[in-house]
Amino acid sequence: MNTLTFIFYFFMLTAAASATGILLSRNVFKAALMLLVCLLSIAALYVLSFAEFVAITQILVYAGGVLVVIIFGIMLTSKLSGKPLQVGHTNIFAAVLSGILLFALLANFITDDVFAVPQHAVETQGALQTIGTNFMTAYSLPFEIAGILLLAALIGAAAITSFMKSKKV
Amino acid sequence: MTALSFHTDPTLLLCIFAALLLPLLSFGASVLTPRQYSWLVSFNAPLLLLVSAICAAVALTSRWNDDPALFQITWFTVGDQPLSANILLTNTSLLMLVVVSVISFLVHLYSTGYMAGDNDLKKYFAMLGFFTFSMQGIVLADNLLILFVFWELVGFSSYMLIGHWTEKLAAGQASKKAFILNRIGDAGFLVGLMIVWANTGTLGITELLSSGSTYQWQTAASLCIFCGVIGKSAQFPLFSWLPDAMEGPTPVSALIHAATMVAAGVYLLVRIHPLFTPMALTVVAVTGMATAIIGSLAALFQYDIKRILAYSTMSQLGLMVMAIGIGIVNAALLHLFTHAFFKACLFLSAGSVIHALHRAQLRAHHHFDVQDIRNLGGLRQNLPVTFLTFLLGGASLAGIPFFSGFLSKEAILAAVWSTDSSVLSWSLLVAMVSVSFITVLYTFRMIWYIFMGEARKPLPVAPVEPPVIMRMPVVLLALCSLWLVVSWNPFDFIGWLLPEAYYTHVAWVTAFSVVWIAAALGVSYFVFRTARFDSNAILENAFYVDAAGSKVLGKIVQISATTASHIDRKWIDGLIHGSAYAHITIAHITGWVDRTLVDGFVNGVAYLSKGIGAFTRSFQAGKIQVYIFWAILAIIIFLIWTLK
Amino acid sequence: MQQYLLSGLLFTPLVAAFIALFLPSHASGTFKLVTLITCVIQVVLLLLMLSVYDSTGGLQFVEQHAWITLDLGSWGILKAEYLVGLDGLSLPLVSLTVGVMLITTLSSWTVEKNVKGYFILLLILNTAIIGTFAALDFLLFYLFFEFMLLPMFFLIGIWGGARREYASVKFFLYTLLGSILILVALIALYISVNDPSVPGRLVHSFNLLHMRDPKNFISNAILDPNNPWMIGPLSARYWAFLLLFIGFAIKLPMVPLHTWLPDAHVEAPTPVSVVLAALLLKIGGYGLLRIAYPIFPEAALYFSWLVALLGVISIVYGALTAMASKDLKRLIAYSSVSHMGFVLLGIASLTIEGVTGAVYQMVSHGIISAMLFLLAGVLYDRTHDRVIDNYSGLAAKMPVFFAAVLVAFFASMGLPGFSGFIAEVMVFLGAFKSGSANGLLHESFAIIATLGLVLGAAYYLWALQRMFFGPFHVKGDAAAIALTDLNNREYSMLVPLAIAALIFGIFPQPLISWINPFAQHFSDAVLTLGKSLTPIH
Amino acid sequence: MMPSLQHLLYLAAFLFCTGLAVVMVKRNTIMMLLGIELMLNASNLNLVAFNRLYPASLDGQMFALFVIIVAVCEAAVGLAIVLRVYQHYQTSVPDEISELKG
Repeated sequence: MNTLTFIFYFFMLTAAASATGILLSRNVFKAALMLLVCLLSIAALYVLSFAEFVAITQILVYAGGVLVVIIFGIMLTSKLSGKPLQVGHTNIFAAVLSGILLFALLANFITDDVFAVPQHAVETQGALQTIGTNFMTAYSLPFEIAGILLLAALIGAAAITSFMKSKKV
Repeated sequence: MTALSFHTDPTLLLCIFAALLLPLLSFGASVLTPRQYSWLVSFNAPLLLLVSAICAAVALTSRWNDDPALFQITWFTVGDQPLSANILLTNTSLLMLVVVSVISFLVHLYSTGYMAGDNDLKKYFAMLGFFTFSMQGIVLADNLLILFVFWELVGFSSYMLIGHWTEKLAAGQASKKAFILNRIGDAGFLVGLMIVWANTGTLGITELLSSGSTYQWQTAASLCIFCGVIGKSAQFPLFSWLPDAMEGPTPVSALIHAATMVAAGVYLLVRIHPLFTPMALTVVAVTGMATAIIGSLAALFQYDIKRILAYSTMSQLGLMVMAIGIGIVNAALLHLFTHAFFKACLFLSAGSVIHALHRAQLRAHHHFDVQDIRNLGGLRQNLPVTFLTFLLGGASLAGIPFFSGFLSKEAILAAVWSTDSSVLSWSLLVAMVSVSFITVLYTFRMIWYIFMGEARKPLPVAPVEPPVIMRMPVVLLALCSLWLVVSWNPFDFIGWLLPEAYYTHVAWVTAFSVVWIAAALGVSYFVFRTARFDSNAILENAFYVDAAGSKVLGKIVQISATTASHIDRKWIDGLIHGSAYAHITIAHITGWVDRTLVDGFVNGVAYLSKGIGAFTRSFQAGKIQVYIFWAILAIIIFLIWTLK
Repeated sequence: MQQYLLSGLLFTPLVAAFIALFLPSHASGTFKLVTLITCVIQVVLLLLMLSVYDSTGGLQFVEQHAWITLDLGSWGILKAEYLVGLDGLSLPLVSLTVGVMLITTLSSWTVEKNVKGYFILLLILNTAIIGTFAALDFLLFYLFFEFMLLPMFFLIGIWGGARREYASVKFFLYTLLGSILILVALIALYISVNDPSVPGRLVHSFNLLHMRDPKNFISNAILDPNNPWMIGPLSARYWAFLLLFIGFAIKLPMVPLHTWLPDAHVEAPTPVSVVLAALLLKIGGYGLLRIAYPIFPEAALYFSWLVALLGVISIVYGALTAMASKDLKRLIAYSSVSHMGFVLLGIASLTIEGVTGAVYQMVSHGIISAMLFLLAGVLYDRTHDRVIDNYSGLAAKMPVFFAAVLVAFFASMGLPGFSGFIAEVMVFLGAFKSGSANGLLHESFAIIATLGLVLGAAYYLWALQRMFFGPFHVKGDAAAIALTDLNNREYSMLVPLAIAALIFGIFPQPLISWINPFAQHFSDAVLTLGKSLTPIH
Repeated sequence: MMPSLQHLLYLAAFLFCTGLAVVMVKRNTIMMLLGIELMLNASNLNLVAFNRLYPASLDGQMFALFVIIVAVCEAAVGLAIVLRVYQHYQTSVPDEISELKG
């Protein structure tokens, strides 16, 4: 077992453990922090899977953006209610049942197939460049739409929250 | 009703139909009379009945001793088999028609006095008319189905009349009992009809009896039809309605006992007795014998005037049925006729007693049960006419020479005597002799207690005779209890009413009867005189042996009578009650089964579907997470289903 | 003109319902008037029909139009027709329907809740019932049959008593079960029957007359008489007969499929009870006579003992249960069960007497049960109480009502002079004769059935005694004041019914002359055809 | 030797199922959003992992990037709605917000 493999398994376990932590945690804030851990480990796994650009995006956008927004939301709601953000659980049986069932099913499929990864050296140097080219050529339309979507989401989110404020006033 | 074919002249037909339908007209007129004019019916109904009786009499005189005639009427046709409503005219049916209409007329007449002031006169006279109509239908019918129709209608009329006083709960119970016991017999009758129909394809009596030969099925058929007779004529197992039916107005009892209801059974037996096989006849004879004995013994220990008379009717009917059982139809018929008159006389006289005492009580404001002979006594001074008529009727019932009852009983006795000697005929003879003995006893006791001695519960106001309109019919009937009704010779029953019999009148049997009746009279005089009044004195004085004998005899008679009464009241009534309870129990059980098992199953299905509904409804609970669960589950199932 | 009379009779109420739909709902009197006029028109049309009806002429007033014709290519042609006609079976029942509907309309005069809906439903029901009796095409029959269920469901469910939902749902479920069974048989018949009138093509027809002829069955189809297939111990034709039998027996109703009846009756408003008892129950017997028996004669012969046995059980069981009933309407409902048992017994005997008696009993029970329910309604209208033991000595307080109840009760227990007697005697004679005439039924069936007569007398007289005899007493002072004798409207409903029961009881010949040719033809056809079809089981 | 692709797929499946369970279990809308993020990441992991099968094209990574974009939008709008709903109902328990139930 080399170092790389160790790191790989380490991050896998971290991701799995933090995900489990989210499931078990009753505190929203802790859960958000564990999600952060989970996202970072996944970013590390991306790096190990030769997807550096995705990993960076993951860290920047998710860890830096989304999660901050979420934590901000958590703070806001707990401030509004003034109660500690303890969360109850429902549907435990149904959730465990469907989770285990789905996992068993997926694991079954995964085990059945053999995914032969090509053994020749993976070209990683051109990846970033290729992605950039792809955005501008083959994926230009989705890229533009994604941009519009982002804009729309931003305006929408701002609008929804501003209604709240205007109503509150 | 189509296809009338006239066998005789239209005048006769008119008379017959008038005699049959005028009582029905009386019924209709009474029903349609407005309530505020209900007094009209008490004029109108006897008048119609009088016309009916006259018509019947005209028909009788014009057809007396002619050949039997048949009016053919088709009621309806099933497939190609017509059900006829033929009318048969013979000496018997015409005579019966006259008897029914005359007695009914007299009862109507009597009722106008007896029921005066009743607040439901309309219903009363309507049903009297209907009762008469039904009975006349039975008399004339030549088809078992038509006969059954009128047979049931008689039951219905008796239900209405016995239950005339609806506010009396006992009247309701008695009428119900009468109808149901009759219905039980009628069910048997109906089975008999089915057997006859299935085997011959006809229900016409003349047609049925003309074949001559005897078949296997006849035993079953005749016994089933006899079931109907048992119900209607109050024979052995089904008689208990008869004494209970005394809850009805007294004239109704007279009608039931004399001419209309109980006579119907005997008349039916007379009509169809050729259908009976020897085996069936034996059953008939034994039933009649049992009824006669039970009835007479029970009569001996009753205290209610009307119940005594009811039991006596029962025993006399038993004698008639017994006579038919040994094949002596004419004798039975003769007794039926004489009985009709003297029993009507007795009932109406009893009614007069009750009526007179009631009126006296009303004026004196002093109340006791006027029908209980223990409360009566010494009425001969106050009610001389009634005493006389009661005496005449009673004498005829007891079979005292010079009265019609003597002759008709004599006819039966001679008939029994002339049959082949066998265990059955001997036992019948013994039964006959003892029943006639007991008849004397209870008749004597009844008359003695009512009219002789002193008033046991004296009223401050002396009872007076009922009005003429009530006395007249009674007197007429009392005169009809004399021997002249039967024949000129007071000791020979073969006379104008019974012109010929295939057994002869035996002189020494007559002599024996005279002696026997005399002995019975003597015994009863001693029994009841000693038992009731200063018994010790007479016992101690002369007749130690006699007195002991009479005491033992009295005791035996008393015990057997109470036993009979007990059987009647406890066992047979108890059986009926028990079966009624059993019915109710079974009914409750079936009701329970119905509610619990059958309904339960249905409700179970409903609950099941409701549960499924609630279960599937829970999918739509408006909870996102549950929706997600079901969506995921569906996807999983879909995956398993498609990919496996 | 003459051939359109039946359609006129059939669709007049539907047209009236359509007109009523556009009338303003606050004018409640108009709806009563429209319905009454419709019923009067129907009576006139019926009288016209009766005047030209030839009792020996078989099917009459036949009207045949193409209705649904679908060319399914190699599957043949689906052909359903508008085929209606009357014979000695349906004419008495259609006449009964017209008469009872008139009475029902009069009896509905007191309805106050949602008058518009009520009368429109009543009119639709009218069409549906007549249509069921007149249809000679199985699909048309089934359509009317189902069409009847819905108005009935709402009439009980909306205008009913306290437990009306329970009753209406029970009614609906039971009848739906029956409908489904009939539907299965209908589909099987549709697959199996070919219409011979179009040569060279396979035509699946619903024509009931074609279904009667074994030659019209497609060879090796599921219901072909020569088909050797067995489903379990019996061949498909026997199963199909059983399906139809159970389906119609629920309507009849037959023990043990009868428990919907007492509940539905107890909860239904008086006029609906009248329709239910007088008309709807008859459809069960009618279906057996029109559909189940002629189409599957060999199965009918094979199961005749079962039909008779269930008939006898219904007679006795119904009577016993009636005796245990505390509710007057329940008692009458159970007596209906008992009386409809006679219909089964009569049909099973397959003798002329038996079948005539069965049809006669249907008409007679229609008249008498209508009378009984109207009388129960009279009492209920006044006191809102139907418990028998709460009354005593009513005879003194309501003498005319007492007389009417006497007439109805005695008519119902088969007193001679009323129509029920003729019917029951005929059934008895036929059922008993069957043992020796065609060997189908044992004599003991008829003998045991006579118990019904005795028990009938017992429960009716017991009820009479409890309610009418003795000193006057009613539970509640208000009830005692409310007890008034019959009014003129009630007279006008009861008197015609009583007269009808009397006329059919005293002069049975006209009605029997209608029924007789049918009964003769029916029993002959079922017997000969049933014996000629070789049993395969 | 690198760990096989299978392991990544197992992890992704596990993360997805956990996320699903979180969405179903938690009585809080924000926690449900967290679960959704987890599920999105699981699918992203899958996309990246499968991209290794076809190293020549980078379609998997491209898709992962788009998913991230959509996730961002979703998080932003979702949170905005959560806040708005919270302000309106004074709760973030999804069961109690059932006004849209038919």
